[in-house]
Amino acid sequence: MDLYEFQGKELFRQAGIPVSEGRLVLTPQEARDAAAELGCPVVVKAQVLTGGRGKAGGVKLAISPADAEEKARGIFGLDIKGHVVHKIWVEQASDIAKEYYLSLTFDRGTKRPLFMFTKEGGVDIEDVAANTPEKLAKLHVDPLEGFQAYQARRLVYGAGVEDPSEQKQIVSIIGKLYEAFIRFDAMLCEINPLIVTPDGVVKALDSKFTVDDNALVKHPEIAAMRDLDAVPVQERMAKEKGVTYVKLDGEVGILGNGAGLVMSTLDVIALAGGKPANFCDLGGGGDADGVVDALEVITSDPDVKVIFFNIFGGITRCDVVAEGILKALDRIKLTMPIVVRLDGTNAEAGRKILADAAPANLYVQPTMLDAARKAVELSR
Amino acid sequence: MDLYEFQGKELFRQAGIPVSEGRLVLTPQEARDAAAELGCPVVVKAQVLTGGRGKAGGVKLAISPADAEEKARGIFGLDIKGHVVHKIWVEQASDIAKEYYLSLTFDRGTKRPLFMFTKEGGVDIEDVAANTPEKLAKLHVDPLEGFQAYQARRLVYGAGVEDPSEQKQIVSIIGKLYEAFIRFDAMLCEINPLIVTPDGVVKALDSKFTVDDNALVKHPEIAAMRDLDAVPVQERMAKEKGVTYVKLDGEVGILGNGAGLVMSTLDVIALAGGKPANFCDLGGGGDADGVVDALEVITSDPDVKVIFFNIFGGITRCDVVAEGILKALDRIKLTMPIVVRLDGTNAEAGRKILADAAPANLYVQPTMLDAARKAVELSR
Amino acid sequence: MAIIVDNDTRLVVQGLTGREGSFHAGRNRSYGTNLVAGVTPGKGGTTHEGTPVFDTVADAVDATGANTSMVFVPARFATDAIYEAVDAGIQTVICIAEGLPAHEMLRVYNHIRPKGITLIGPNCPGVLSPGKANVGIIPAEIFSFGNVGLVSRSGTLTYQIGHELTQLGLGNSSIVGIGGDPVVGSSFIDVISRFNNDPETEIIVMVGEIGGDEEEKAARFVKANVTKPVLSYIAGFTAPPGKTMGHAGAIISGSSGTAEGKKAALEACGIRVGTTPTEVAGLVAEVAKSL
Amino acid sequence: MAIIVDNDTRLVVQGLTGREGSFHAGRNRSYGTNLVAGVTPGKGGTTHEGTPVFDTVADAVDATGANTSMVFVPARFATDAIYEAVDAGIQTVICIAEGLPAHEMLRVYNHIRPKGITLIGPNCPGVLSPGKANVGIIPAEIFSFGNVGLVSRSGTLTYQIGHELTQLGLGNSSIVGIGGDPVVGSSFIDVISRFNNDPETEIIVMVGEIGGDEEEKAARFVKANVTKPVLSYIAGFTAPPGKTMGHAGAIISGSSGTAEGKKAALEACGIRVGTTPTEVAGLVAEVAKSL
Repeated sequence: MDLYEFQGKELFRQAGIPVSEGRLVLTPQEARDAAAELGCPVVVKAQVLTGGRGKAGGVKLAISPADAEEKARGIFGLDIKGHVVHKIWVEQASDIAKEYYLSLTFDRGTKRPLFMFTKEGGVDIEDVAANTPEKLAKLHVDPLEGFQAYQARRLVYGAGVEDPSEQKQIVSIIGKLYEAFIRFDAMLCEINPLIVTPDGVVKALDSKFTVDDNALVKHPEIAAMRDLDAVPVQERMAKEKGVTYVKLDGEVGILGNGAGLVMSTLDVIALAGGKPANFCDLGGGGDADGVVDALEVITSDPDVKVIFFNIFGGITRCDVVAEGILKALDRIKLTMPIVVRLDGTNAEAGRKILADAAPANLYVQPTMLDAARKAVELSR
Repeated sequence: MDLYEFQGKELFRQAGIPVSEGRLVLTPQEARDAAAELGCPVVVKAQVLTGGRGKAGGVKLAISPADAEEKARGIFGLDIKGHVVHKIWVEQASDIAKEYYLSLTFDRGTKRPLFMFTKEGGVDIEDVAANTPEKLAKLHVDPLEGFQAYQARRLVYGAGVEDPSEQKQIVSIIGKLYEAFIRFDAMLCEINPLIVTPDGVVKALDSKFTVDDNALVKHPEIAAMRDLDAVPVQERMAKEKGVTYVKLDGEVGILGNGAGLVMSTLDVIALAGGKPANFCDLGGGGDADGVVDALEVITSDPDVKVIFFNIFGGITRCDVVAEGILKALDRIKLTMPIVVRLDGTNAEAGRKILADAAPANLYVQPTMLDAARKAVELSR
Repeated sequence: MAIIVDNDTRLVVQGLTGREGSFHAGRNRSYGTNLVAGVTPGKGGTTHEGTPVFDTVADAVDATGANTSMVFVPARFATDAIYEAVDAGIQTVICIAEGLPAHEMLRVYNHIRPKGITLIGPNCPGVLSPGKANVGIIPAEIFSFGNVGLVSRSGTLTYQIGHELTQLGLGNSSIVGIGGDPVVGSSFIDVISRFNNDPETEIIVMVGEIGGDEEEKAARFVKANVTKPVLSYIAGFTAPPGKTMGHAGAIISGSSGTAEGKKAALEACGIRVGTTPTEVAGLVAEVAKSL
Repeated sequence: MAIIVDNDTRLVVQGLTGREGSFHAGRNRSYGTNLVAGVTPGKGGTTHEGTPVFDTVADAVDATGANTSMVFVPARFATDAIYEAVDAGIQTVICIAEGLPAHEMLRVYNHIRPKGITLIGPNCPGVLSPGKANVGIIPAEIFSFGNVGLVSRSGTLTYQIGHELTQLGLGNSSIVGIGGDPVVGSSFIDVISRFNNDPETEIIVMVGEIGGDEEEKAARFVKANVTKPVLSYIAGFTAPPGKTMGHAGAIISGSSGTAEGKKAALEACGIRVGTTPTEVAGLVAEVAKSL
């Protein structure tokens, strides 16, 4: 789960990492009030779960409360890479003498947390890594040894920070970032930029914070931070119904059992010349309730023109799925074409059930490829 | 550092381990007030840093506030194995259906914390280990893996606890005991007995808690629990002066450099037929200030009849020690005999310094054995 | 032979008496797997459908000589269950349970790896060695014995490919589902390395998907160390970046972990990649004929 | 040869620029030890009495090929310093610093032990191999080269015994102070085992004291594995139970860890125990004559 800047900064604050004071606002008027309360100048920052806000005009300096209101008015409703701005963070403006970069990621490859630190902050870290790798200090932490202070020193000296006061502050921030990473089950904690003010204070000017979805059950306060307004309406509905669903841009609604098989189904649809409308995994289910929930989510997307059921029976039995499909169709009236492919455990029985019922808009196909072609054809 | 029962229970309480409510009292009147406040019956328990309170009459049940005052009056001032009772813990009495035993120790041998748990509580655990080892469940915890819930289950099932509610409570207490052990840098946490009340509640009825002296700097709140009244006056004085000193029962005051050498010196005195009055380690020091401090501590023990300086110069230079001894004698007037043995770095120069000054009560001896014999002779 | 599970497997199921554990353990036993014990705290001393149940894995190992554990407990108890199995001396742990927090698995992984324990999963369908043993939820009836070693991050996708192989008259030495989480106990390299040493395996199929770089690492390993032919399928060419596609580990982060990138890396190491399950099965059949 | 430190030792001192570190590192260098670097965070790039100083141990190792570290930092920084040295690839860490919390050392010990790192200390006088290298605070002038390997939990007591040996015309292969804390990086067994394999060592002397059971374990190890004569001295026959005698580890807990118990255990394994430093030196001389 990705957090907004203001949410990540709240977690930073809890971990003792210095951040600027600010307020979350939902209207231009609130931005004005916040600016008055905080004291100007302030920075008015769009809160969106994507990068490139600055270039898109989502971050502005305001010199007065009236100016903050004005700037906020211009930012609310902006579309930044498909994310419409509904929330703005107003914070005290900082003078910036230097911009550094600090991150801690869950490195799947080495199975260890990975620190990255460079004095070349404020830019894309992948560029620094590619073009000037000698300026990027990297260090893995053994999760059993845990964080030790020397690791912070290796990063700070390794990146060439020379001012003793900066060294000390950054060593402390590195330790606290590790604490936050562990405490909040983070997959990523990034501070870009980590600034030094003209009077030598180091603080986090931005935050990128991703928390492990599997760990949210341990962190209800973070789970509650999820902004349902920020996700497509279909995904919100899926979340409520407990359906594993990702919205895509095409017109072939996809429904299968097992994440890998569904991903493969999307690919096969694309190979057949179509565009998948979604990813939707029935999981181990296949009973009528599960099928109804999934169909309701998929068909709430107005772009969907055809539905492709791709089921490979294993533990899931195809005859049960066939019954589920029929019951679901009975409960929600669907007129759009439905292509069904059943294979694996009890596939023949399942196909017979569907053939016997024979709803007019149901097309049963023998293989995954045949079914994909049929679905694409029907989507045109 | 050993903690009193009431101090250990306070740490248990902070860790979430169930204990009875109680009050620390310093007078019989306070015991009466505490009993009234807590509700009777109460248990009136001598707080001493030694075992065997019960047999010595240091633990009594009181059925009324007046009775509590009466019982407390009888307990204050009791001498339990050389420990005089100055503090009493009054707590709500518990009905006891079963007595179990649970401990967690810092096992030096395996370099791992060691849990021990048995349903045979309330008795000496060494007896259980020796006579019915099959009733004692033992388990080491890998400090890097940390505590895992299965470990508690292995102890509880291993010791044969059969009641599901008891199992659950004890599993929880075991986890919390480990937390307390780590959090407070304990060398020993013992609950004997861990009781089950007739209505099935499990709680700690006693506490034995030892904290690592080297870790006290991290736990000022525990360091402040040290009861200077409970240690011999000489040890209290030593603590204030920063001298490493242990009070013993003999008449030969001992002062040396290095813990091993001092222990060896005590042994050599005993072999020569004498009794050492103390253990005192000058450490790496040997200058006048350190010698004065040590001599003041040693001679505050009225039993001391002779002082034995046993110095093996290494980094410590014997000439510096000799100067220190002379300066110290100049500052504090001592008439009792002082036997000095100097060896190692600059020993000859040191001996010459002492020979030139030649105080009347100073006896310089060439070897550790000679010096020990002389000191014993002079102590008669 | 076969790998990971075989006729020497003595299986203890942690969570045997739960609904899922009971169902799948029963199927595994019916298949012929030597199910020797179950563990459910508090039910020690009872039996479950003929299998003795113990309070702890240590007790189960002492009493039955179990050497392999299947973990079928809810996510919040799963890492504890893995630690318990390892501490009791179990050498092979197959964790079907899903939803384990990644940080917990990180600690488990780093703890057990130096001990030489084999951990498969979590969030995996298990391991099937046709004709010998089945530990997990793989529907054994789809697969038959043969010379193709199959290793996959996905469940049903594996069944799909196994099904296609069966229809072409090919069978499997072992089918290993390593799981779809960001941190799994055994990597593609671990399993491919075993297949390479397994006399019953002659062809190896790796079924990958978006996210991470285990497929790329495996490709380099194959090029350097593997003497048997390796073929692959990768799912997720149409997956958008930044979205978790069902499996916690199936996510493209920035520009890394894409299916295109994996396909290119594999092909650069001489591994042919099918674009559909049907195509990869066809490639395998082609290679099998040439053996 | 000799053990732990010798002519191949390339020493980095963590805390070189501190008062104590500077003093003792200077003495070690004067003795002939190959002091190649110091580490003091923030002083990287400077030199201290001719020795280059680095910000981190990793930098020092990169620049100088240091293979042995001496830790001379305050207690609260000491475990971090040990981790840093190990992480930088140092194979031998000698921790003179004292006052380390026991729980921290427990974690350090369990972390580094499987890596095969040699840790001596903490709270120890270090290691001297006469004529080759001296790392620590042992006054080298007391000792001369010879065939007696000396290992001890105590500093000055070791000097006393070394002094008595010197007076009897005997010298040492190496003198190892393992330290007086409850958890030390190397045990008597670790060091005795090295002496047993060291061609320059012909007699081994173990200087123990009250507390723990390392002497007893060493005795059993000696009986089972050591071919060279082993003699011992134990301090603390008059120490009362429950009192820490200077060293954090020197404490009799209940009835365990007494000097009597240790003496009996050693003698049961065929190790002669002297009752005074003078007596044990005499025993060594006796054995040396008979070689």
